Amino acid sequence: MKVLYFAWVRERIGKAEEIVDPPAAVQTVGDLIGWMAGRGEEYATAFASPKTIRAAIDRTHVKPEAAIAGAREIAFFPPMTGG
Amino acid sequence: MKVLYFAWVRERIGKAEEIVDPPAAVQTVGDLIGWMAGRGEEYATAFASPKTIRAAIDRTHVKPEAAIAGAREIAFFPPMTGG
Amino acid sequence: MPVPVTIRLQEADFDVSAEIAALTRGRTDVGAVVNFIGICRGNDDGRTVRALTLEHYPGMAEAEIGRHTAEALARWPLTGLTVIHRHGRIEPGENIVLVVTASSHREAAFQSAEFLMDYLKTSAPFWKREEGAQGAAWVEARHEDDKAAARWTKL
Amino acid sequence: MPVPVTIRLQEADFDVSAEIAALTRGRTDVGAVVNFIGICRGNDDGRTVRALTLEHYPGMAEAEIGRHTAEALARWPLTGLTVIHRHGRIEPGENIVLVVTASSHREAAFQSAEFLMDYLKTSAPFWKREEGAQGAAWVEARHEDDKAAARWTKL
Repeated sequence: MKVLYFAWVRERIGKAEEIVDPPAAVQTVGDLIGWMAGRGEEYATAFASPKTIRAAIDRTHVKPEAAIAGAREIAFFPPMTGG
Repeated sequence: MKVLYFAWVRERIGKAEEIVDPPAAVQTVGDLIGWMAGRGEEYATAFASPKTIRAAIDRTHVKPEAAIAGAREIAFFPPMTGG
Repeated sequence: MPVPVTIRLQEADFDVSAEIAALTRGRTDVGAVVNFIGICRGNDDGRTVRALTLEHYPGMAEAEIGRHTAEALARWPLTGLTVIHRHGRIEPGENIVLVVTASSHREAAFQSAEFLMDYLKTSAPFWKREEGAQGAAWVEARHEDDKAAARWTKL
Repeated sequence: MPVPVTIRLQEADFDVSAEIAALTRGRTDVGAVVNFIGICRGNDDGRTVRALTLEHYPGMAEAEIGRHTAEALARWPLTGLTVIHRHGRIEPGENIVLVVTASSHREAAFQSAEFLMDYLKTSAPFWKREEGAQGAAWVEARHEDDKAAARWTKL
């Protein structure tokens, strides 16, 4: 599964994208955030405050309870500040 | 007192402005409309429906109950359709 | 710093880019510019329109628009404001009116532009005469325009 | 007739007059055009801004803006719609975003432009990094923007 990071999530993790392979118990976006936070210090920092993390599955905004089954591309980023 | 007419009020009366000298009993804009309507057939037609006539005294919108004492310029016109 | 306010009544067309530039050039405090452009349509409620002729009350039109721009400046934190209203004969596709509002924030720019347009429609002394297939007739005021203007009245 | 919708994400600046002309040229059914231009300010809540760098999520940004333009077309009787959002480094006084809405009537043009701006602020995947006197920092989302977007939610 391809994971993308933007803005300060990207800066804290130190990369813009990677392929991850979470275990079967990781079923929702919220589960995935928790699992990602355990992957090392930079991930712990990036995902320290799950409330400030937004997620998209296949380029559509999703909530933490969304299932990740079948997702090709999951993105994590802070609240948006465009416009 | 100078009186100005615009749009279909002007067309029905057949002139854009004139000087009028109403009697002392004509004290409000509403009184003036009634008095003007009696000045001839073209005025009767122009002022036949007082509810559709708007008025301004010295270039400020006024209501029919406004006093005309001291007015230099009174204008009569239909509801506005600019913009 | 005084806020630049421009009010022009003219027969000539206007240049939207030039008016935007006049409110933004050389400044770094403007975060939002809203423009409204009113254009003559070739069809009004099913009636063909060949042209509009806009009559206005010179002197009062400027004064009335000036009262509304002053109220807009009092109600919203604007950095600049421009109103241009054409008069004379205008054909379908041609511009009629331009309102430009500039502010640090978008809410003020949007709201003041809507406020000014609602008042231009109902209070500025302009009258449209429509040349159609059946001859010419004065355009009647729309009740919806009165309702739109009434929403800005302070309680 | 399909309604022309243009969505562009680009580093280059945009030409407001050209975008207005694209929605009005050769047509006589457009009565109202509203433009919103968002501009980089040199000061944000008292902090000096030397430049903004806008990061975006390519692919999703177009898709998300496309979902909102489709919703605007479904909710208001528009004759055309353009959204241009710049990315990359932008200095104070430079344009960031343009929304142009065209309709027969002004209410639809104003409301759809506000709707699109409120959603661009809260849902389009763009992030601003601000270069200031003390270094660079990511801009925080404004709670007011969430409230502004929430007012369009259908009951």
